[in-house]
Amino acid sequence: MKRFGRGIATIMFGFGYGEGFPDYSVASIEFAEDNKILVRTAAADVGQGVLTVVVQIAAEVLKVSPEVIRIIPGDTHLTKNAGSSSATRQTFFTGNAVKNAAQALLSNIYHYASIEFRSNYAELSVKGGYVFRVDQPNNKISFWELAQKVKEKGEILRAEASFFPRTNKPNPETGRGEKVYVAYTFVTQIAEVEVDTITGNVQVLKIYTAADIGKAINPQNVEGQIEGGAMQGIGMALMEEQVLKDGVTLNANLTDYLIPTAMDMPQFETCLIEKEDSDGPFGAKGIGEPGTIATAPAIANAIFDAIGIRFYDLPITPDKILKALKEQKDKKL
Amino acid sequence: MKNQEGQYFSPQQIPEALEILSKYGKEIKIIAGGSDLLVQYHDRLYEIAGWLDLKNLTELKKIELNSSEVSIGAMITHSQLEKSPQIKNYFPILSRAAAEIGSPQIRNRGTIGGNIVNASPAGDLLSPLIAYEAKLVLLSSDEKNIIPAEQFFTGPKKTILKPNQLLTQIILPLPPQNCYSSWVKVGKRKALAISTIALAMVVKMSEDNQIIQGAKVCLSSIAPTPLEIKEVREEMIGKTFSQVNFTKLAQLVEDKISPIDDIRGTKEYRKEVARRIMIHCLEEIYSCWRDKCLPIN
Amino acid sequence: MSKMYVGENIIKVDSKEKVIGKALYPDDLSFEGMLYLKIKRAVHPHAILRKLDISKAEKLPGIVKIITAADIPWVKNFGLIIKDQPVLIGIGQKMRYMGDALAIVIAENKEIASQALRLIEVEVEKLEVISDPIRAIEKDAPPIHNNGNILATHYLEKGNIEKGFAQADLIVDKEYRTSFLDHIPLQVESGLGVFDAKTEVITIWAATQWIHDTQADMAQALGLPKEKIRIIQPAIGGAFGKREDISVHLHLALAAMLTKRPVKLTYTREESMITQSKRHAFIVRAKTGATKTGYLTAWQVEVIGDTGAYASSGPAVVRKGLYHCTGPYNVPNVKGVAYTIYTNNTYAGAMRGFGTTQMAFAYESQMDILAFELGIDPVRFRLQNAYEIGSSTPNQQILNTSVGVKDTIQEAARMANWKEESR
Amino acid sequence: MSTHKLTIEFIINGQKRKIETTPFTRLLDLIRDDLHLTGTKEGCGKGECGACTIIMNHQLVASCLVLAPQADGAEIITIEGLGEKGKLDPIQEAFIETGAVQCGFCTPGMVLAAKKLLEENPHPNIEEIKRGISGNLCRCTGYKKIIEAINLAAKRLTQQLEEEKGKEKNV
Repeated sequence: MKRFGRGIATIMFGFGYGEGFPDYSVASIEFAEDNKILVRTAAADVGQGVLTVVVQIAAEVLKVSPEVIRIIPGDTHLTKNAGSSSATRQTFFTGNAVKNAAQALLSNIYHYASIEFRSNYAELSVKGGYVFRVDQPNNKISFWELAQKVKEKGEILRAEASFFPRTNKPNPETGRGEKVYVAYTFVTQIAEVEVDTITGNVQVLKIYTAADIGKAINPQNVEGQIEGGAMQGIGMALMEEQVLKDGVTLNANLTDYLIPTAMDMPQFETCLIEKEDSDGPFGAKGIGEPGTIATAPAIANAIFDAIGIRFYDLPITPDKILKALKEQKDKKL
Repeated sequence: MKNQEGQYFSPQQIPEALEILSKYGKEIKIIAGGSDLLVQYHDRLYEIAGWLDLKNLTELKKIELNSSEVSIGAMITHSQLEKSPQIKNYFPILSRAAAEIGSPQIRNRGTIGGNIVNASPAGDLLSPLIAYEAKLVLLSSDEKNIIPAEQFFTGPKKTILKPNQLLTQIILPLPPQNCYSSWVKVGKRKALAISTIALAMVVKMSEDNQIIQGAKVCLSSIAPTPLEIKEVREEMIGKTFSQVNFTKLAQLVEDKISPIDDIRGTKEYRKEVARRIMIHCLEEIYSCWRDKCLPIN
Repeated sequence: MSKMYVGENIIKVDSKEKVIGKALYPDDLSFEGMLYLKIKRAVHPHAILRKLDISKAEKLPGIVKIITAADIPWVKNFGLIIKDQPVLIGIGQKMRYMGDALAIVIAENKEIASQALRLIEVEVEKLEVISDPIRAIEKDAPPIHNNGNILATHYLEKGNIEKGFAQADLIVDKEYRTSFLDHIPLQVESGLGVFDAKTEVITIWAATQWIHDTQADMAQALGLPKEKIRIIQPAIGGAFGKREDISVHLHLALAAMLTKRPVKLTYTREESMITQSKRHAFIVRAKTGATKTGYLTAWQVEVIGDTGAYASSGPAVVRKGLYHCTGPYNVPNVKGVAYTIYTNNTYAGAMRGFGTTQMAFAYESQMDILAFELGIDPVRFRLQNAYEIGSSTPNQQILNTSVGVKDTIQEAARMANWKEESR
Repeated sequence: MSTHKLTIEFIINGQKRKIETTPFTRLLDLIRDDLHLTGTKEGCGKGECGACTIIMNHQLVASCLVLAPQADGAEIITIEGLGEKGKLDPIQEAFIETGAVQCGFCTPGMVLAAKKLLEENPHPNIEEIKRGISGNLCRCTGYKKIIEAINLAAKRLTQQLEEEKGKEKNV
């Protein structure tokens, strides 16, 4: 027999290292000879898409097509510290560093162009890799020509910037601190499940997610983080457990350490709420970790709704469910 | 392809394969699909002295039907088993069991012969085969043995197969017209799952479809070998469905098994779930029987 | 102002390379004359190494060198926060979990390296294995590290917890447990190392979530200036926190330095699971008070985080879990304590959520139990306690921007067509 | 271990290859180390993850569970064999567009599983897609966008086929 249930969980996540730990990212932007713009960042793209975020932000500020932008990725001898791709921090930290660098570069473009055009900043504009006079749009110079002219003067048209917000070290006795984390992401998930009372297996049917992420730089990628995170949450709730007996792992393989397959996938419905954060790049907050946090408790609550049994330890395996169902039945008798 | 050092044989004919076996016997490993063997020897293939690869033995890749039985070549893959119209028609739960093995990749390589010879307590095809009263053809260069499948298994990964013998065919007697079957595999995940427990049940009815004439219930992952609960026969044979007490039968199955705790499930779980899936299978078979008896107009 | 690219679904910059199979992950790289490494791991989770005999393994044709602790006396411990992880266990030293490295086997090919591992003979003096953090903190438990098994203790206090519970009409007091989890990035740990004899720079191609931090940790362990360690990031096959810690890096560096040849090390999945960090197993005791009208008055927690054999980012993980103990809800009175405990389990570190994932299971279960017991719809119960602008977190941080928690509850309920139930 | 060699022949990505190998080499290692086709990945070595998926003799296969000599005479397609004349396969295009790629390590195997699935079943429903890729683990995406990609590719391939038919008629 199958029993249906649904449960809700709401979570918060203070992102960045916070707690007064120095947390910053450095990025730089320069012009390459092949009419490309080079962004240097050590931010590790582990699949989440930070380098795409970097391209989008640089393109946005510099008003160029994203195809023009090329990235020099992580190399300790070619890029500066961007901090880790963890703590849900890269969109916020490296996003801001790149935004700051792009803005600094843009300022310099205006500065040098105003010399070229013998004009004032206010009379200039940029678009598609050109800087031009607003009143004479045909009177334009490309960024790369401008960079060449700057080079001829013995200077370099490039910019480096960082983002280094302050947080406070919490009081060791009380945890109190004025700003312990730079900002918080909030997520609510509702899980719908079906519990098979013959086998104790749980099928997650649907996951609804509403996430306050400030601003989605790339909505598709934000959804990807949420769906992937939720799937890991399903694993945590129902099947994943590294079994250690006297310090020895009994399931160090993918045969007995189970992660969800496509067959375990529920339907996903996701809604992004954009309550822009005053410090985030274009208002963005992070979503890397928060996507996974609410799922396991939402499922546990849904299982309670389905069979009236609450589980206090994860994962909630078929063994535990059948045992509890049997005890429930024995109690009623 | 040439084999220079006697370490890799891929004969075209069965007699040639048997000859190699009688010569090298224990020293070489027989490889069919490889989906169990290469897992077992992961990161230490160098320990294997030589191979007998069955891939060119076309004789072993056939499913043949005659008036009384079906013969399945040992090199038939799980995918072929799943898709074969004959198997689907006569042995539906064997087809279903094959369809639920591992993944498309595993089903495309893994073979029925390999599944049997590997003799894993969790071997997916084993309980349906025993429930359908399969016989195994064991060939060596000097004799041919045909034995009931349930006699083949002696322990986890242990069988009566001798080093000079090759499993070539699996023979299944054609079931009578009124035959019903049910199969449940319980795993922790829907795909790529090794069974925590599985139960196959085949019930054969009299010509008038009223009296139970045969009943076989076989479970896997609950004992060192696949296990038939023979007591079920006594409780069912000669009776009509209305005379059979499902709850009692399910309890009987639970009582007759003594599984162990392992990473895939506890002893308690296996006993509890055995009872529940037994009832499920009985109900499924009963409802199929009823639908056939009383066609809805 | 409308934006051109921000907020748009620009295609991922690296996805084309990945769909055509041209993206290069560490194990996809190779160098002429490259050697292959395998690591001999601990044979017991808690034991003193008495004898390490590599003589049979060394004689295997194709073995180039086997490095043991005796070859590298200058090398120091490493670790993300606390430098408590040895690069290789020496004679008389302790192995503390099954992933500890005893020797680096360097061979002409992978198969020979694997074979040699099985020829290394190890003798140990076994110690009591501590796999339960509760046992670890008992007075007579053998200390896994010199300073005992309690690695860190953190506290949290806001308002007056006694007063809070006195105001409560209902108190729910429960214990929650979560398991060790593996990140299972599809790509296992792998890397290459090259030592340039002229510049004396060691270059490592290996995925890491923070190359500059890995560089710094490697430099201090090897006693080299940072600029002598260069880390280049190949394509990364997933991380989820597992690539924060050093894995192949130091062993590659040492093998490259000592053989002067390019070297490669790729873990097996089994090795990855036994050796590299886990999600902490947590025990959370949570006691929560609420009024009958459904307002939270007090929240008290005790957290025990099993950090396994080494610190990694353990203390920070357990502390962050503690700091998130109430979820996004207004609670005037909060009190908590969190212990980070050493055991002989695989060490635990960062994993998606950094302690707050385990804690969310506790606080969202508590919220559900309270709602049920109070007969209030769980959505409504959450809404009426949720943060808004001006709310104060357990750390007493006042939230003054971007607090969309109520919107998330309402939107999720709307999508799911959640109708308030009268219980 | 043996260093004994044997020579095998097969067609890989349309090219005939003759190569020396050993009876103890996995097809996966032959493809990656000897042919330098590193798009085929190893994620577990035990047929549990699907990262090493290839198409061999028109079937989806885990190349970590095949001995190299077993591929003698076979026809093999790896991820490098998809697409024509520098153009991506519609499945690859769809993976990019729908955001079905995160870390990308499962992607080559997943794309090949999709390829095989759509060859056998050009109009799969969601359950059929899930089953078709059930041997390929992905830890990043939660599968949803991968399934969307396969759906999109199925639509496009059908459209493409119809257009081609239309053209033939006109001729």
